[in-house]
Parts: sequence; C-alpha cells; structure tokens
Amino acid sequence: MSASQTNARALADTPVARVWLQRAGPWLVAAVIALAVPLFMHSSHALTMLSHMGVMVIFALSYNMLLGNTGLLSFGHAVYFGLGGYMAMHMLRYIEATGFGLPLELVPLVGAAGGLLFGLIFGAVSTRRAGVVFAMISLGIGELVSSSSLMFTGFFGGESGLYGNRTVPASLVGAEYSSGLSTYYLVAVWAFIAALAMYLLRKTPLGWMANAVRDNPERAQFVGYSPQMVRFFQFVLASFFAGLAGGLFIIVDEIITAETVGMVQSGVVLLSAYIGGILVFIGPVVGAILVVFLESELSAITNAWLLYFGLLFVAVVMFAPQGLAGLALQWYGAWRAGDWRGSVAARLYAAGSMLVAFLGLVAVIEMAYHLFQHWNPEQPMGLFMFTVNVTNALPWLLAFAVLAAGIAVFIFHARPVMQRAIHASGGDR
Amino acid sequence: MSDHTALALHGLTKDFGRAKIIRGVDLDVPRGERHVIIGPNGAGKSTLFNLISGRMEPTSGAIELFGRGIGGLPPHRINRMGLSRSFQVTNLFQNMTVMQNLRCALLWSRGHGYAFWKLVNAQPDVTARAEELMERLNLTAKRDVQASLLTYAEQRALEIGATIASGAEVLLLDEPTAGMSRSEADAMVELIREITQDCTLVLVEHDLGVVFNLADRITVLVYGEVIASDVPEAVRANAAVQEAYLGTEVH
Amino acid sequence: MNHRRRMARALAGLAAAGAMTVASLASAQSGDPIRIAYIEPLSGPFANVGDAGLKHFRFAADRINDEGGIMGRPVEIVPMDNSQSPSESAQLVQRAADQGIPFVTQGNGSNVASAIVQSVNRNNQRNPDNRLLYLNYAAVDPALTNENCSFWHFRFDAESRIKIEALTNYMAEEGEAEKVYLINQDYSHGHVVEEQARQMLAEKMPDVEIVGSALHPIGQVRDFAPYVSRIRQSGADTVITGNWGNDLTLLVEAADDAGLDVTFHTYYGGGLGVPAALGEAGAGQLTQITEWHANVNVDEGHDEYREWYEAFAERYPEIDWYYHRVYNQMYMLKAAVEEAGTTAAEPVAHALEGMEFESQTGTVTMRAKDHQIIQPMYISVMDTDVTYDAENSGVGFRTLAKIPASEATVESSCEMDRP
Amino acid sequence: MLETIVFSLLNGLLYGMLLFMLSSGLTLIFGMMGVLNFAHASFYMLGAYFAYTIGLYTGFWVALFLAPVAVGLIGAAVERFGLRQVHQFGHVPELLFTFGLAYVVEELVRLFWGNVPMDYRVPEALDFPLFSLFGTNYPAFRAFVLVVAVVMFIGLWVLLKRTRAGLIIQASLSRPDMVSALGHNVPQVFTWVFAFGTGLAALGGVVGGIQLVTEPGMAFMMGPIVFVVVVVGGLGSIQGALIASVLIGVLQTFALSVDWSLAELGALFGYAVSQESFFATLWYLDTTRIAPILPYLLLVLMLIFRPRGLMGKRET
Repeated sequence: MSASQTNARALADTPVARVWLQRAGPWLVAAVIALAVPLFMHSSHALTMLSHMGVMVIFALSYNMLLGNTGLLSFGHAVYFGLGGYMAMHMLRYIEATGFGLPLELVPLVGAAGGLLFGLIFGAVSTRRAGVVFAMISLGIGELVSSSSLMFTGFFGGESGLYGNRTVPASLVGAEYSSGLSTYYLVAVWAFIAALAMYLLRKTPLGWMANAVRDNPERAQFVGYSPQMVRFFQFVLASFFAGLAGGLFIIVDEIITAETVGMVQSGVVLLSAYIGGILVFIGPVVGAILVVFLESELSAITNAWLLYFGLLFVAVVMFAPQGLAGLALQWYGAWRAGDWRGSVAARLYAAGSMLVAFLGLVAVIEMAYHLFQHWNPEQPMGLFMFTVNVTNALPWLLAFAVLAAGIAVFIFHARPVMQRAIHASGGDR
Repeated sequence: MSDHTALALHGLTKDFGRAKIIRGVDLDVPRGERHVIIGPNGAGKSTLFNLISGRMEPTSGAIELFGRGIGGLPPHRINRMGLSRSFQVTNLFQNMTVMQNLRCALLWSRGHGYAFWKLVNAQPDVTARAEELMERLNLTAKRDVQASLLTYAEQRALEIGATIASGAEVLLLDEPTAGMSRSEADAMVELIREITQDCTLVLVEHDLGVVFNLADRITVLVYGEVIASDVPEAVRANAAVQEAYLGTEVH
Repeated sequence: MNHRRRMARALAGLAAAGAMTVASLASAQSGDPIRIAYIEPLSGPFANVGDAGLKHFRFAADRINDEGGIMGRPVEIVPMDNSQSPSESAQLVQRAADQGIPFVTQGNGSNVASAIVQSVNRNNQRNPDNRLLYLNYAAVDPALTNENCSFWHFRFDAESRIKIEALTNYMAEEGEAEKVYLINQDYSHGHVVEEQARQMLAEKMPDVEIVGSALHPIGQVRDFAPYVSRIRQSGADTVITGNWGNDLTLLVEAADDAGLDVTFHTYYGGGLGVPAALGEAGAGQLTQITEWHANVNVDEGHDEYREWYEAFAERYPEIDWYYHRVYNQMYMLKAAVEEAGTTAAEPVAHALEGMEFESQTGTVTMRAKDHQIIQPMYISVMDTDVTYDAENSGVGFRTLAKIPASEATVESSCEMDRP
Repeated sequence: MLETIVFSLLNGLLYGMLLFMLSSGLTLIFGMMGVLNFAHASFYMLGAYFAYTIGLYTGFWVALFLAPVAVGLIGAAVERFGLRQVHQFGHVPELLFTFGLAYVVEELVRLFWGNVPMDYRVPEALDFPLFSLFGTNYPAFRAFVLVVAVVMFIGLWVLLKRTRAGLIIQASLSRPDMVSALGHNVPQVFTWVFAFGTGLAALGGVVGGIQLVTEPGMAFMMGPIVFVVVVVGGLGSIQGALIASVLIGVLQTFALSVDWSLAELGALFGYAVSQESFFATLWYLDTTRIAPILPYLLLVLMLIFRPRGLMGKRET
C-alpha cells in the first residue's frame, strides 16, 4: 500500500482504470479477506478473537498516527481507548434503561466522541512538547487515569467494571447481534472505514505536516506551521479513533473494566504497532492481528507464552526495527527486483539460521519450564518428535548446541553474507 | 519610518548570560531592497537573523515587520506575517522528496492550514506552483528524489526554493553560497537574483564577490553593533569599515 | 494421554496454529474425559495464586481418577490463563463453551467472578445447547448470591458476610476486644468487610468502640508503617481486615516491626504466601476465619485427610493444601454428575441445588435458594506450637473456635430465575 | 500531631531513600546514554532475588556485595550485546528494547524462582528494635537501609566529584558529545556506566527486597514511580534524584498519615457540598485515597511547568 504520490507522474500515462485498481486493489483484497475469514473460523471463540483483531487494528493504527506519523511515543494511549469505551458503555446502558433509539451500529461513535473529548483535554497539556517530555507526560496521565478508576466508581463501575447488553438497542440493518458472527461483521465494517479514513488522513495537509514535524519541527515552523498545533490535532484525531476502537470493544465484550485504561493496555498497543512496523501503513495492522492471535492462542499452548512474547518483541527491536511488515516489504521488494541469487537467497539463509537458533531456544525454554515448574521433573516430556528426560544432561547439551550453532552461523556468516548481498543489490528500498 | 519600510529594528539587544552579543542595532530595510549584512566572524549576524525570525527572543528592543511588532513571537507566527528564512546549515525535511518539500512549504500560504478533510494531491494550485518552482530551481529531474540524497548545491537550491515558496515578502538568507565552488556560487547568485525580484531580501554573506554583486545596500556589523549602513560604494569607501573589517581584503 | 498432550504442547511452541489442532486431537482421542476449565491468572502479578489453585485442582482430580473417575470417566483440569482480567475471563468462558467443556471454576477476584457470571448467563441464554456451570471456589462478594445471583453459579466458599457474622459472634463470646480498627482494601470486597463489621459490631457488641478505619489502595502500598502508626495512635487493641496477598503480609509485618501489640482478625491470614512471609511475626497475633485448616485434621482425627494433606505436601513441597473447599467442590460435583447421569449443565445444577455432603468438618449444604454453601467455620490463630506449620514457616494455625454450620449463615435476598 | 509528623518523616525518609537507590542509577544511565531504561526496576528485582539466593549459601553480608556485582555484570552484558546493537537505530528503539527486556526478566524470574514470594528476611544481626518513640519501635533494619542509602549517596558524590572516572561521567552528563572528543572509548564507558547503574539498582533490591516483598511483581510495581523520581528530580541529576525521592517519599507517607479532604477544608470556611452532588466523590475524597496518585500528579505538573525537573541541567 505504498503511497501513490511518488509515482504519480508515471501513472499519469497509464489508463485510469489501472490506476484505480492499483490504488484500490489492496483495499479490495483486505475487504474480501475480512468477509471470508468467518467461513473458516466460525466457532464463537474464534469470532470473538477476530472481532478483537478488528478492534485492535483500529487501536494500533490510531496509535501509529502518534508514533509512526508524528513521532510521539505515548505510554498512555489506552486512556482514550478505555474512556471512549466507558462512554459507549454508558450509552449502551442508557439505551437499555430508557429505550433511547440510538441504533447499535452507531454506539461506537459515542466512544469516538468520548475519545475526542478526552483527547482535547489531555492533548492540550501533553502535546506542548515532543520527545521524552511527551512520553513521560503520557505515562503520568496514564497512571493518573488508571489510578483514578478505582476512586470514581460511579463512572468506572469499580473493580468489577460495567456490563451492557448489545442485543437491546435497535439495529440499522435489522441484525440480531446475539451471535458472534454479526458482531464480527459490525466490527469489520467499522475497522474498514476507520482504516481507510486513517490512511487518507496521512495524505491530507495535516498528515503531511505531521511527518514534517516528526522529522524537523524547526523547519515546519519556518513554513508557517506550529508544531504544537500539528501534534495537538494529530493527538486529538488519534484519540478519536482510539475511542472508536473502545466503543467497538464494549460491543464485542459487553463488559468494560478499569484495565482498559491501564498501563498494560497502553503497552500492548505500543508492542503491536512496533512489532508490525511503524513506518508502513499496514505495519500496525499486521502487528495487531499477530499480537491478538498470540495473546489468545499461545497462552493456551505453553506456560512460557509471555516469555516468547517478550523475546519476539526484543528480537524485532534488535534485528528488524522496521517491523515485521516492513521486513516483509523489503523482502518483497528484493524478490520483485528479481535478484534471486543476490539478496533473496542470502536473506533466506539468514532466516534459516535464525530458525535453527529459534528451535534450539524453544527446546531450552520448554525444558527449563518442565524442569523448574513440573511437580516431578523426572517425568519424561515430549519435545518436537522426541521424548526427553530433562534431568539428563544430554538433551540440554543438544538444545544448547543447536541454539549456539544457529546464533553463531547467523552472526559470523549468514548476516555478513546477507548484508553484502543487500549492499551489492543497491540496498533496501 | 515610512510605509516603504519592510523590516525595522530599533535598539535591538541580545545577551547570553553576561555576554552581550547584539548591542543595540537599529536598521531600516525598505521594501524591495536587497540588503546584505556583512561582518567578521562572531559579529552576531546569525544571532541577528535568529532574533528577527523568532528563533530567539530579544533581550530588549523592537522588531517591526511592515510596521507591526514581531519581537518575541514564535517563528510560525512571524512566517505567516510574511517573513521567511533559510539556514546556514541545510535544514530540510530530509525524508521527503523534492516535490514533497516544496509542497509542504506551500501548504500554509495557500490556505490549507491544518486541514484534514482534503488531500494534498487533490490541490492543483499547490501542485502547479510546486512544479513551477521546481522548474525555476532546475530540480525537475530530481522531483521524486529524497532531499537527503541530493547533492549539496541541489540541497541549497531546494532550501532557497522552500524559503521563497511561501510567497513571503521578506526573505532572510543565511550564507546561501557557503561551502560552494565559484561556479556553483555564481549560479546560486543568479538563481537568487532571478527568483527574488519582487521581494525584500536580507542576506548574510561572507563572499564579497557575491555581496557587491547583489547588494543594493550593505550593513556592516562588528561586535554586535552597526558601524556602517549604506550603498556599496559608500561602504567600500568608509574608513571605519576599511579599518575594522574590509581593509586588508579590498586593497 | 498426559504424555501425548505434553508432546503436543511442546510441538506447539514451534508452530502455534498447527500444533493447536494436534493438541485438540490428542485430547479428543483419549477416552472422553470430564473437563473442568480452570480460569485463573497463570501469568502476571497474581500468577502465584492461580498456580497454587491449579495444583489443588490437579491433585484432587488425580485422586478422583485414581479412585476410578466420575462414572468411569477421568476428570481433566483445563487451565486457562485470564491474567486476572474480567474481560479476558469472559472470553475464556466463551472458549470453554466452544470446546464443549461443561464446567468452569474460578475464585480469585470478585470482579472476575461477576464477569464470569455475566458471561455464563449470556452464553446459557443465547446458546441453550452448550450450557455451562460456574463453580466458584473463592470469590466472596455477597452480591453473587444476593442481588446478582444466578442459577448457573455455585459458591463453595463462605461469602463475606458469613465470615464477618462468624467472626463477630466469636468476638462477642470471647469479649476481649474493646477498641477496634478496620483496615481494608479500597474496593468492593474491602467496602463490604468494613460496612458489615461496623453493622454487626454495633448490633452484637454495643460497648465496643470503632476507633478508626482506613481504606487503602489495593496492591499499591509498599510500606504500611504509616497505617500502623495510625492504628497505634487510635489506641486500638483489635484490627479487622479483609486484606489478602501482599497487602496482608506487609500490614502484619509492619505492625510487628513497630512493636504494635494488637490482635489481627483476618480473612486470609493462612492464604498462600502469607505465612511464609510472616513467619513468627504473626504468632499469637493473627487469626483467620476459614472453613478448615491443617491442624483440624489433627484435632478431629481425620486420618485419611491427613494422608491427603501429606501426599500433597510431598508432591508440591513449596505450598500446602489450603483450599479444603476444592475437596468439597470436586466431590460434590462428582456426586452431582453421578446423580444426574450426565454432565449437562441443567441436570447437574438441579442435582447440586440443596445437596448435602458429608465433608471432614461435618455436613455441608449447598443452599438451594442462592447456591451458597453452608458449612462449619473455624476461627484459628497463628501459633508456633502446632503439628502442621504452614509453608515451612515454623508457625501454623490452632483452632480457637469452631462455628457450626447452623450458625455460620446469613439470609439471602436472592430471587433466582430458574430455567 | 507531633507523633504523626515525626513518624511520617521517618517513614517517608525511608521510602524516599529506597526510591533514591533505584533512581540514582537510572538517572546516571539516562544522563549519559540518553536511554530511559524501562528495565531498571527489573535489575532492582534481580538484585533482591540474587541476594536471597546467594545469601542462602554465604549469609546476608556477603550477598550484600556479591549480588550487585553479579547484576552489574548482567547489566554490562545487556548493554554490550543488546543495547549497543540497537543504539544505531536511535533512542526510541533503545527505550523499547528495555521495555521488552522488562517482560523477559520478569518471566525468567518466574521460571527460576517461581511465583510465590521468597522467604527473604531481615538478617539476625539487624533484627531488633533500634529505639522506641511514643511507644512505637523503630526497627534497626530501617536504620540500616538509611545508612546504606546515605553511604551510597556519599560514595556517588565522591566518585563523581573527586575521581577521573567521575569527571568523565559528569562531563558527559551535560555534554555527551564532548567525551568522545576527549578521546575516550565511548562504547566502553557506556558499558561501565550501564553496569554501574544496574548494580546500584540491585543494591536497592538487596535491601528493598527485605523491606518490601521479594516477588516477581515487584519490578512492575516500582517501575513507573522510579521514572517519576528521575523526571521530577531532573534527568541526569543525582542531587535532584535525592531531593525528589525524599520529597515523594515524605509527601506520600504524609498523605497516608492524615485524613484530610476538600470537604474538611471547605468546612473550615463554612462551605459544604451535599453528598449527592456531582462533585461529591471528589469533594469527599480523603488524602489517604489520593496518596498513590500524588507522584503522578507531581510528574504531570512538573513536566508542564518545568520540564527540566528540579535540578536538571538540560531539557530533553
């Protein structure tokens, strides 16, 4: 989905239909995938997970309006997500209590309005500066709001949170919303609209100047823009979309608790956006989907899931700062450029050596969890295709050997080879 | 002060702690004039620019742009009142292309402000003006090249382009030919002369060839004070200037 | 079967999605166990509590399986990590329903419990073919068996008001307290404790003066010394607290450090980690109100249950068998399933309603009106001179009073919708 | 009232000193390397766990020295093989690296030591009441914590002001670019500063783990408050960190020791708000309940009105 403005001139000669296809193509593919996924994953749990992915996609994209587009590192973005969610929940309960005629499909807009409102209030004090000062203010506001959540029980519902029933309000399209499927489609439609809106926002004067302020706030001042105002507007809009995500979230879960405004939630959205890649539009989308999937599925498989999660994040920061989507785009670029023997093979080689190291690491971690956490470590455990006894030295030696070999090959051979190959083919685009 | 004055400084001073860098500068720049400020290193030329453009706040004194006080205003407000500047060290949006840099510089003056309801690409006036500027800067061939990948001279040209793009009536150019070869500098002077025909120009320059080539009037700044401000011939003949600054170089 | 599941689990680390299928295949093939979803924090700051509970349930399940299972089918505990999050828990209920698991159990955090009740109610209403029962083993918020009671919810721990009722009865009888200080966590559980303690003390012991009270933020206070000096200045001789976890440990440690000589009446003084952290600091000073403690086995001569306790200690040396209610819950569930002849939620719920069960401590009854268990309660004090110490701390609990089930009860306002 | 004040001061000072032990290393690391180390509290936690485990074999006094050294070495390895790799990408990835590291450390601690709190106790030699005031004992260990913190502050002071290494560090606190100009091997200096800073945090953990509780959530609890101290004190300023630590410690303890609310203040001036009114929650909120948010309020206000903190030399 790279911006089309860079090759607008080249496109000027091609037929209009093709231009449109090129621009709209990715969106059509995304829409088709979003519509078709429930055909393959239709258990209600899977639908809930998919709905959460949709919510998280909006939330992570809105986060990236700050981090990727404007260069603002926030540790408190969940404040707007959560407060938006609370506003929407109060509306849902109001509808339940009074029969007020707002259709369910529009309830997320109440959340968005809530996000906008609090974005205006907190944005005014926090966007005066960028950098570390902004990051720390966002941390402080995040802690303030999440600590206040247990004091103002009227609004936050105390530690049990608030419940609502999504089947009560009327529907614009006559849907029931008692099943996960209809809810998923509601989320998907909103996610599509919000993603498109945020994509287009990047192409407006404000979106451009956000990039300009991120890269060179001083220069931006000398072309007439106040960096503070640019940051403020971006912040408010990002809060708007975060609130929208919060409003959808309460429709999916029908419950909201104080943790939605908390530090953990703020951390998760940061991780999602960064793992996906903050410099490409699709990055946060990929990151959000991956993180929701891992959170939901990996925890059911292994006790060590948080450790894997942390390691994945650290690995991305260290080896792929452009994020997974950014990395994939680079690979795709290399493949498109046709230099198969050049960098693609070298990249595969490097990835292969990392995979070997990863297998060794998984073996070590799983054995360690067995050794330290099983009530009887002498009981044999299954590991890949083997049955091992973790109280013996041999499996440990083997696992560490595989890990060390993978790392050594990567550092001393594969990575230099890959870097040379990339360099030879003119670097990454 | 007459209606013809574009930029006026009255008793301007700037202290850094106990160091007095600007010690009471008075200056009138009439509309349409090409005014060059010269002076030895450390005379306070760049500081003067920083004060005028709002990058620093003056300690005392007044700055007036078309008769309105601008001392202490933030840079973007001053810019919007019709004053634009370039920097001694190239200061562009390095990650953006030539075209994007020019468009960014045009957005405010074309009235697009903080708009988030319209697309930049859908603004033909901005595109047309940027194309035109690019042509005049001889950068059309580099349209989609990132600013950071341009040659030095091209970056300087783009810097000038971005400065004038906003259509400001008063331009401050800080050593536009610094670090250039003779031929590059000549080309730059021609470019400046050509594209600043309708503007008031205030220029800091070291290269005396450039100075006497461009200037309608010259101000000599030494240790934060103006020791002469006159037409080039008069400055060349001024004994104090010769003694303080020009002496060895001219003769 | 265990082995195959493990193998599947390790494989999963490699390729999450693929391995999941393997895991579900592996468990589906192995003789149709009766599964109970255990929804508790298994990661994050509260993981220790969730982990300990899981060990209790696994142990009890293994015992039942060794005895031939339930209707010949093995019992399997399916751990699900909710990270102590109500909304995460609501999703996990969904997952349990998807997987056809008929029972969910949970206990830590009344907020999580009410989310699960909501979620179970909703599922059972929207999804009549795939209903669930929620077996609550520790969440004590009275609302769950009063205004928010549900046909699908059964509580195997005494609710908060019952504990206060029993405690104040004991205090009135003993008559030593003159000045009482109330310190609690600033959330609904703490509020209930404070409110009920005020009310019942006023009713039963009008001479007792409540000299002060404090609500402190839950889980955030690192140094209780300021609270301790307030307690001291108030001149209190007795403190009542519903605190749990670190909030209790730190409070009593700080009191000990400052040389504060008061009696602490607690809900969770024997709770996981508290005795280990307190050690002898709590001896003679700290009481708890529970449905059982280890030395009951000695006092009342429950030899079989002593063996159970010791086998657990051998298997998990780092913690003790603490939740007697897990025993009650598992065996009552076994009885109910066998009576109903099925694991379907509705018949099992009807079988559980009103069930009387002979537990070690006496007869316990699942009150039909609100699904609150009614059982004997013990007030016990931390002491060094006991047979079983808690968590290798050198101190254990000695019974001060046993309150018979008939007295350990309060009225319920529950008006239940029955299917 | 006097009693309240004396004990608030004593307790606040103690808590403040614990905060100082954690934050001095962080502020050093930030001042010099520009890295806001989110994993700093994780090193504090490692200090507590290491001291507990080492102490099982050697006793407390040896562990008091060995644990910080061991954690410092781990810190050096983290800097050398992790942060340095990330350094080329800029400050945000550096910060995020430490953010991820905090997750990993917590999980590893859970893996090796389990989820239950450790039985990490006051050493026998210090397990007695030092003095008694208004009938309340003041335990010797608390005094010991104060002594350790004061010794640490003096040691840091001497190190920074009186030694060559200290001069380099000081120089780079205000002008990081100058150090390489003077011909110092900057990456190596970074490694040592990071190791030293994490070692200081670990020392805080050795005593803090006893004073508070040694459990896997301890890092998560202390993490944000340490940032508050460092920012309020002024990034890179040791004295600032000390003042801010004590300020926050005393402020929070004091708020806990008295039961004031706006309602009482209002009552003094004969002004009352009904319990039902919209702002009643706020009006009747007493200081005890506000205490935990005070540091964050201070943080936000400080950043709005004086972003360089109390003693900061430069704005970030």
